[in-house]
Amino acid sequence: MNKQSLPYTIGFTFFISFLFVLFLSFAHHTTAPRVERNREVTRQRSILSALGVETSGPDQIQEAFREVKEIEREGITLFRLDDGETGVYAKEFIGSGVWGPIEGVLAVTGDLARTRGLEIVDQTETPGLGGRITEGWFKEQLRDLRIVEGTIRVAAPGEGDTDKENGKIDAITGATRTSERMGVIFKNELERIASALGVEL
Amino acid sequence: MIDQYFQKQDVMRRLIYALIPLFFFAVLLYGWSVLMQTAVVFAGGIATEYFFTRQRGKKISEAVLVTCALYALALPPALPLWITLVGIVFAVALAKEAYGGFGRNIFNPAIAGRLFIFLSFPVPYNAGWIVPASRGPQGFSGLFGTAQAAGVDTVTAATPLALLRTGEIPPLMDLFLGFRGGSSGESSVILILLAALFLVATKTANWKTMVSTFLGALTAAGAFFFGGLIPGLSPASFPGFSAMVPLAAYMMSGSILFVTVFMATDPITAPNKPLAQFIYGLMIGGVSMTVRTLAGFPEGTSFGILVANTFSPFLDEHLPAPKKKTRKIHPAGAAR
Amino acid sequence: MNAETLLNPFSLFFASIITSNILLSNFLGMCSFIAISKDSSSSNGLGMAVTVVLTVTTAINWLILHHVLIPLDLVYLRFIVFIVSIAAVVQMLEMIIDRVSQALYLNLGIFLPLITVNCAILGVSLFMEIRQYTLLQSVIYGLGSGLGWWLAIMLLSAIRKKTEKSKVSPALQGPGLTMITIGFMAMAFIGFSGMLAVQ
Amino acid sequence: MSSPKEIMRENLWTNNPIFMQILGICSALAVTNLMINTLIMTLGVVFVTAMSNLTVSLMKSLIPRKVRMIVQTLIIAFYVIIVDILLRAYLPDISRALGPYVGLIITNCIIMGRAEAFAQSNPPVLSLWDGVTSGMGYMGVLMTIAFVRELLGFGTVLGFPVLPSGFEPWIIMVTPPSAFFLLGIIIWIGKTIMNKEGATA
Repeated sequence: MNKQSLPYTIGFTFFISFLFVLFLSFAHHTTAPRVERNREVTRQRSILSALGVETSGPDQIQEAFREVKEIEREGITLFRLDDGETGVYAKEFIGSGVWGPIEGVLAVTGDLARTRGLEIVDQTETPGLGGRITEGWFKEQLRDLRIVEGTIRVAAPGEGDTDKENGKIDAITGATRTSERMGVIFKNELERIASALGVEL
Repeated sequence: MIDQYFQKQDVMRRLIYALIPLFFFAVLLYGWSVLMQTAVVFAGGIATEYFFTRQRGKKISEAVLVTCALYALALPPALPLWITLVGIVFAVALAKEAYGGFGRNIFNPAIAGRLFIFLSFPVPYNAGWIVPASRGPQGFSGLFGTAQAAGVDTVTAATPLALLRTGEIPPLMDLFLGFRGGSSGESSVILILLAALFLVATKTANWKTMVSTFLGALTAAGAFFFGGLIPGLSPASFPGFSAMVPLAAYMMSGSILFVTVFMATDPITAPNKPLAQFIYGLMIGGVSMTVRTLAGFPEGTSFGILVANTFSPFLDEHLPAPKKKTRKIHPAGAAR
Repeated sequence: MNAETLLNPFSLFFASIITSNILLSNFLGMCSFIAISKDSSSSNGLGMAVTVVLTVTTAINWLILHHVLIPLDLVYLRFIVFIVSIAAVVQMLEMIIDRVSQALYLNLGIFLPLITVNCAILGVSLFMEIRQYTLLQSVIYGLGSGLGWWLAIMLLSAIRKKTEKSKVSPALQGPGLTMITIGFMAMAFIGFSGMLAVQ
Repeated sequence: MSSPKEIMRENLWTNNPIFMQILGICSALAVTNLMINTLIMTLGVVFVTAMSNLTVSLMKSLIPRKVRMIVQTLIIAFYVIIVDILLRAYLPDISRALGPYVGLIITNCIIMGRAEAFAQSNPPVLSLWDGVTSGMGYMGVLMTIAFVRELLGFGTVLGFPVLPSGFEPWIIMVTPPSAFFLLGIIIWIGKTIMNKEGATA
């Protein structure tokens, strides 16, 4: 058979493409549930972490997430965890950082008296400076912090404000701009959550 | 060949002379820290240069001394010495020797070194500003720097740019004379002006580049100020002629004048054609002020120089040459 | 969640040229960058060709992604589909330019075959997918990235021309020095970060 | 025909794809700020280079000349998609970190280059070996860059802290310019050694 003839060329190309696509779709469909589960678990892990639920391992995350209810109010999706009092609400956010968007989850109590926690999902801030928003000490500042005058103030640089009643957190040393943007994100998100819950800030 | 060699050295020597008053003033302001910085810079810079020139079988050029002097004067006085060393080694090795040594570098080594350590170590860098000696009724307080004289460890001081950002305008006379925080050698406007006069009078530096750089900076600063884009300085609170005060303070703060006089005029990294030089200057000034005002960095001059360096061969290649008499300044303009 | 709420077309355009330059901050398109940037006229031609192809392919790949791959649940095949569509677009452009104008073909067309393997083209299509741009944003992003690449290659070719005359260490001649030069360029362009951001 | 040992020496050192030809850096330089990402990424490249070399060599007599490049691209894309699917399913965090760069392995000129220059005219097993060693040469250079960047940028090696706590991280190492500088310096040093070898040999 002439391997340079047009029918062979076309036939060969089609056959090889068909074979590849067949194999790839097989590979895709066998792993698809796993990929889907990974994605879910990643998202659930962030939300739970913001809500202050300690988890480890995918199974435990999915188990713990059953307690969380997804609710939608005024077009805003919130995740509610019952704590026997006002409830705790988490909201996924995406805000503008210095280099690019900052994605994360912010959780507050139902009466908006305190924040419950913060988790950063994705960011492209300057590594070692603004990028430190993902570090434990920074996020820990938002753990059960009292919300004063409807906002969270990002004050002078430091290594973590441990006073939970002053409504203030420390900015990151050397990353003034990222810290400022975080302040803006907190303010916007608190307002959004307040309007969704119908609570005065 | 020999002629050219000596001429080059002449230029370099005159530059060093012009920097000496700035150096003494820096010692007056900050004392030992400046002496230490300078010693480390020169030792590191000369050693690095020696390492490379030895392989090429050449002598150390005097240009490296200028690089060292400019770099040392452009640093925060209390920068940790090992960081200083990293910067000068980087400057000489990568910005200069990689390109084949003296006269061939594309990027200004002193600026490249400063920017490298600024980007690497922003936290220690910004903690390196200390309180300078000040001018008072009883004369200078603390000849060797206030902090050291008072027996205190280094005290971080706010630079004028940081003050301006909070809306506070430092006294213009202090800015003019140079009694303010900042890099060791950048502060005294009057000394920089005198050095500029000396450099222009001895034809060491091109006055046109200085003017176009200044113009670029002033235009950008003016536009940002009246556009209300400078944080802390609202044009509304300075009606009419009083707007000159914050604008002058903005221009006298940071290292824009130092860079205009000493870095923008570096003939090796600047383009050769007059029109290209003019645009190059505008670019340095404009980019410096843009970065200072709009980007997340406290000072934009290093970026201004480096961006303009990047454009310099491009400008030279694509802008038209003047009709006649261009041959004179041909070989990298180093003869000026 | 979508990034579109954050980005107006204007800032996306400038960000993709300057602050998030596809070459200087995403390292893409380097092979042809290094091979070609020796002289300015071919750099110019290649830059132009990349800009055109980027704009067109990003738009076409967006349409394919949103109207074919996503509805048919075939997103996992996007690498193959994107690269084939890029190859096809390049081939078609080459044919069209050849018919339309010989001068344009010599300036632009001869660089087209190089472009299929230019990672910047595929890279922009992949970023467009990951960042979930709208069609308008994708076109702007493609155009801006192309212009940014063009600018970078023109600057570099001028610098290379100047450094070629100097006696650089033989070990560093060519690619080595080019890498260091790109390093300095990238360092200079960091200055604009924080003014505008893409992504 | 070269012996396997010669092929290895050529691909790892004297004709290293990055040193000598500066090929294929685009797709991987961006991920060299962390060693683990670089490792996974370059392992992917080794896998794709090896397998596509093998496949091209096995099928070389079947491929019509007219569509040779397209078929090669298809083969490469096929293996890249497999890598992508595997990463998504089994290493979701790294898959996220690598982002679009996995896909860009397709345009890595090394792979196409080896398929064209070697596999097209050599027997399958030798082609496989050529692919593995080319990929390893590539991996070696990039891992060196990643090692320096991670060590100085974060003070860690493969995520384990190795430097004393007083260590001041070099933030520039985490940003793009450092990758260019380091690659330039590595080429500089490598070629200097090579030139000396050449002079003595």
